[in-house]
Amino acid sequence: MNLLELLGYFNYWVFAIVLMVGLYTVIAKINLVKKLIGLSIFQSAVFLMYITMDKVEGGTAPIILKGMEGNVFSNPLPQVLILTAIVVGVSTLALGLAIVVRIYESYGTIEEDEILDAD
Amino acid sequence: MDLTPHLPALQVIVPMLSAPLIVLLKPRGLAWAGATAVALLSFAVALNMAIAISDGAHYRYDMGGWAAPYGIELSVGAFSSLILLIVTGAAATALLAGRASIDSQIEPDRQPMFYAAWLLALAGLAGIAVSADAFNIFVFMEISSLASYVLIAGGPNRRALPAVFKYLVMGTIGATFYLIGVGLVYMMTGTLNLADMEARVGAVDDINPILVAAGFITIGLALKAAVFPLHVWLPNAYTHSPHMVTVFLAACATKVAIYVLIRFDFFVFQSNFDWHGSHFSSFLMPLGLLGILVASAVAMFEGHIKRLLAMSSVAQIGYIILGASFVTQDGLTASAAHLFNHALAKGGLFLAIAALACHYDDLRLDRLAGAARSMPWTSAALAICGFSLVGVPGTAGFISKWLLIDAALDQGPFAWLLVLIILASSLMALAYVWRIVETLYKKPAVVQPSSAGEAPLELLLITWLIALANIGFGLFPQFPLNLASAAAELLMGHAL
Amino acid sequence: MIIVFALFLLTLLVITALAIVQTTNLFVAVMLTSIFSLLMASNFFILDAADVALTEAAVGAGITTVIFLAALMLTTEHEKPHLSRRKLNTVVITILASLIIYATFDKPRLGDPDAPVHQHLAPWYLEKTPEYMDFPNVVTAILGSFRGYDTLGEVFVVFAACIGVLFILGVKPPEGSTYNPYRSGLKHHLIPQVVGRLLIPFLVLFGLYVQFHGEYSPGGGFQAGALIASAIILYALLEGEAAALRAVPRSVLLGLVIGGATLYGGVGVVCILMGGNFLEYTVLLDNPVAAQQTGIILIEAGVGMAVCGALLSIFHAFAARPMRV
Amino acid sequence: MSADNAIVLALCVPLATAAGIQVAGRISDNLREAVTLVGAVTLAWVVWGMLPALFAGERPAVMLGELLPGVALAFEVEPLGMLFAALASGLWIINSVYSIGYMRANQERKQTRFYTCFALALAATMGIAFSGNLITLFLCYEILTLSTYPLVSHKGDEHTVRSARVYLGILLCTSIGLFLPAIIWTYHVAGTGDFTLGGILEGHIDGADIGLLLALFVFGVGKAAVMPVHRWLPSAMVAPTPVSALLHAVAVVKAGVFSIAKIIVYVFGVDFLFAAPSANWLVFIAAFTILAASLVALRQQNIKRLLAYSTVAQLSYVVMAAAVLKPLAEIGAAIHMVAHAFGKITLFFAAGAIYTAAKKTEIHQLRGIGKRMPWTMAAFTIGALSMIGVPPTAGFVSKWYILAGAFQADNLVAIFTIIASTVLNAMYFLPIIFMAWFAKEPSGSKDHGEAPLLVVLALCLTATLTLGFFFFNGPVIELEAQLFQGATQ
Repeated sequence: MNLLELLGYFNYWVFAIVLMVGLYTVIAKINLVKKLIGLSIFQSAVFLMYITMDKVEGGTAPIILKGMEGNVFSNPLPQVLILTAIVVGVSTLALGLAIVVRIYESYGTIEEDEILDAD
Repeated sequence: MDLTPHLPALQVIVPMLSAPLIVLLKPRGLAWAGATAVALLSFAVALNMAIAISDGAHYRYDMGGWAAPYGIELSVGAFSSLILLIVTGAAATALLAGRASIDSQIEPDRQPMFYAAWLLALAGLAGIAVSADAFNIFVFMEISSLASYVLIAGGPNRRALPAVFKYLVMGTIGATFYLIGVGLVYMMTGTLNLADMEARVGAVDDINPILVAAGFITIGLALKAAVFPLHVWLPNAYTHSPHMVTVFLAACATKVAIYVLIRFDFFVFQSNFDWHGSHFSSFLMPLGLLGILVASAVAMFEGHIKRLLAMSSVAQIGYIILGASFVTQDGLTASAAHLFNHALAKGGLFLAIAALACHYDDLRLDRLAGAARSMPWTSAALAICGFSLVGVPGTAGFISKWLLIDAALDQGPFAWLLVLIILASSLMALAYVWRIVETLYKKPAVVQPSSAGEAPLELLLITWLIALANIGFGLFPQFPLNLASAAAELLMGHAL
Repeated sequence: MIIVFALFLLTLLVITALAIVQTTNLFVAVMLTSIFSLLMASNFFILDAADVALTEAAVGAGITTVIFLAALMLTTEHEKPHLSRRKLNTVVITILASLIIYATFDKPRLGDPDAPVHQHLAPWYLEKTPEYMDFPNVVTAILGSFRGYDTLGEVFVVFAACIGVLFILGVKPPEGSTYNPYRSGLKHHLIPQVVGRLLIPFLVLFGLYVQFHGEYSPGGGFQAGALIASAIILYALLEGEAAALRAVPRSVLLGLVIGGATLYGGVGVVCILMGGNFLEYTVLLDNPVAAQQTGIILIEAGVGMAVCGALLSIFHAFAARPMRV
Repeated sequence: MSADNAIVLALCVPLATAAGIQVAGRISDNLREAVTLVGAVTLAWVVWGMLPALFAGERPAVMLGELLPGVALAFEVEPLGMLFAALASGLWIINSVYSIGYMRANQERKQTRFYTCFALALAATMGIAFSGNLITLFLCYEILTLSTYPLVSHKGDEHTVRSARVYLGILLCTSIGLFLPAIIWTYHVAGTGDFTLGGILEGHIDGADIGLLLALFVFGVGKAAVMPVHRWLPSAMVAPTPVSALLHAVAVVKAGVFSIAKIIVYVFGVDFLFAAPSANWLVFIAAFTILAASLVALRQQNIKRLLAYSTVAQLSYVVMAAAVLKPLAEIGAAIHMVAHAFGKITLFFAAGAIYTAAKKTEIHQLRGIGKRMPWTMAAFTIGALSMIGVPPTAGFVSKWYILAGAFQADNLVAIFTIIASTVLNAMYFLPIIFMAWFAKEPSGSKDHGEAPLLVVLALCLTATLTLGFFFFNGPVIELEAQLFQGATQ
């Protein structure tokens, strides 16, 4: 197993671990802001997975300047998808935080258990 | 110029592009009128396509003129057309009926944004239904989700906020799971177009990532579709959202997720793997059955009328999942028909509740006692839709229940158990619907309505229209049924 | 060498993620999230995803952090420590993680040129972009044209978030809260003032460059929108909310969002009217290549406007919210 | 007027009457009652007008539309249904006369709703009678259940609502839980649910499944009140007496036994079922119901409850007769539907008349009442004798046929049951008659005379019919014999 191969798996493992760290934060933490932080980590992990698969050995970013036509380029498609996904992520986050702000204003807390007790 | 070939695109872009313009319509009532007009137009588009499709047409559309799989393809067949009818119909109906209700729950200066979000939700759901591209489905899923979070957050009670937060978190997890699954499939096949995936997935040697992908996609979409036991976000979200939003979303939001779930599974996985059919049913059938039983049982003891019906939605989703999990033509027909019929019944019920809410602030069941005396028309419509939910003959609900039991009878040695569970839950549905009807009609009033008389006329008319549709489609179900069986044929055609 | 660096970065990424979970100070957590995003961006860069790296840095590390901090100012910084009784979660999550790791062994090796992803669609895009669009950045070509419909959807996601935040924060704040429109901790601090003022013009300039040079180098509407939004947010931090709103009023921001989204959609509709499919730019001009370029420039402008306006609207919606006393 | 159109008309007349009552009810009470009477007479005219066609051997049919492929809404008139429809529509006229007198005298509330629901129930009854297949039967069956609920819960107090809930609960639960799966099962195996002489199930189902399917049908049709699904019938007695009289002595309960008879004759096929050992249990359960219900009736103190349990027993006569599975017994079943209808409606009318005039509801209160209400009690006596089966009343004719059928089949259980139950019937009816006529009225009791004229008129009419049927039953037998002309020859 050469180093690049190891790195290949390592990328996926980091993806899996970060994904689960994110998911754990979302499920197990009761602070709403912390949940959202977890959510953004969770989504970032997916970005890593997609970007990992775009890499080609010896490739460069898919920008075909004059005279480079013969070169090897990495796959542009996952990059496009993730560009979209990043923006989706920040949009969700903004909406979530707006809700958290309103929750704090109405309940005076952003801890889930205290909110449940209040109703 | 002839717009017919552009219909699939127009279905999405008309409501979507109208949304920003709606925000600008500040004067009172104008935003409502604009949004309603757009929603009706969408419904007309959907109806137009549905009629052509029941005559055997199939719409395909290359976005940007780029042929699939390089560009994004839209594809509208029988199944998507059925979903589009439900989505646009629910959106248009709720808007038409809901002006007074929305006025009473959303402040005037926030209304343009509310209506814009409404149209975005419509566009997102329609976008999911027409799309034939796995990633594009994700994008539109997010549009519809974000817009629905906004709509639900408009609920007047502060409890709407934790409810919508929960929905947001679980919805995002679901969507992300779906994204992971799509990524894995893409990794192994190199494509995002569903038809192309179907063609290429069979050639994949290393099956593990595909297996994991199927798991992620199924779980992610099950979360979005509120399949038991992943439904925990649903009851509160439906209970505390503005009444008209409940009408809209209860009728169609989860169904679109089910649509994607069924479509993805049948198109991409079933056709390629012999074992996938049994995996699919052995995973989803228990969930469907459990959902039917548990949610119905919980609904019987719910005290809040909206929560009660929300729990009943979870049970009804169980029926749809159950039908699909048979992996037969009959089962899928039953599922598709139930998608439609349940939307009719639940939409009608929530409309009637919105009408009740015009005079009753507190929608706990015991507070609604005797409401039939001051609101006889509303109560009668509610009873009709309730019976449709139970599956009383002569209503739309009966048709799908018939089909479902008929399909279940083919399920080998355990058929009787399936039938027993379906019947048991029908009886439970009868119990909770009857509880509502009896409370409205026979119990002495506890609270006096805030003002006497019926709900606003337009709301009442639309509610009755839906109630009559429940009867109409119970007696003459050919149109939805044709679409449903064509949809099942399409899905099973892929599975063969 | 770069591989060792990558391993180092990834390890750091995991450590940061764990640290975020551990800390009970939300301010610290948000700062760590920002670092996490930066590490992620560096990683993306190593993996040849320059456009994504730029976006992650601008959006993930920049805008997200600002919004988080704005929300923290309105709520609370401290997470209540609680005993996690949810042992089950840990178990479930460990099982899930090992499942995914198990599945990775069948995945194509990193950088394997024979992997299906590199065989099917990508070669076509790499081959056809010079032919159809005649500019170097394939990412922009896919984003703007081949999958332009996705990007339109994405603009509307941002739009939905924008009106959503405005809608949700549009209710009257509760009694007993105060709002100081001139609150700004940085106005009287010399060093941030000097550095910040120096930075702003460059940020805007860089944003504009990214916007209009997206076809040639990494970048495009999203990145530009995010960069310009950051510049204005920086200005707001330095000079105060009110000053920033004076410079770019709310109505202008909303106009940007609506205008941007409508511009994008409008281009698509014009394509239909001129006899093509939705977003089929080729029909816009006689020369298909020039038509593609024009279409992409136009929709990128729409994206830039919409993203910039939306992010700023969101920021202002938070910043204008009175703090609780 | 063709007989095909007459079917549609028979369904529409009660519906139109219901609508007319709603409108007329807003104008004046007299107009409303006139509409009811006109509707009832029109319906009877339409239904009875079909008789000649039936005697000529025609089978008028009409199809409204297809619900699902192979599952259609269709109506077809055949002898059993014709008899039931003619009976129900004819008695509706008399019952309307009675209702007007009763409801006015007792100053009941919400009379418009009462008459409307009554007309709706009749529409559903016509639908059941003329249904051409299982699904149509089921549809009308459920409509009948739902439209009678407001009638049962008419009084609206808590006790009534609770009883009405039992009524609706049992009927809906059994129909959805048992009847519906039986229907779907039938369609599933046979591919059709059309009522066909000789049955449709032969060759599609065998062994224990036959018995199981029969059980689903028999207990699913809760309206037939075969024990243990009989509880709704005593509960339904909280309704006003005209409802008990027409619906719970004629329309609803007969709809139940009619459905069972029709299913046995047209779905299973008499010969097919006779050859199936797993279907034998039906005679036993019916016999048990007859005896048990009669024993329970012995201990009742309330007149209407006694009549209810008597109805339970008499219904099982029909079921048992049908289950004997011999032509004579099937004809006996059909005749018993008529005979019991005449007798029981008379009894209920009398009970209602007593309540109206004297506000008496319990049996022990009836001492000496014969002298104050001679017409009423004379009718009551005729009805009771018919229940027992004493000539010259209608009850004798039907028992004769059933007994003959039982001998034809050598069915000892049925023979024994008929004899034993006749004794039991005598035991609970004769003391009442004796008490009413010959016992001395307790001192200090309220002075009262007969019930209002319309009420007495109605009950005298039905009593006359009870007597008359003993002498003029030929056409009925001729009509029902058509059922077996093909099968037995």
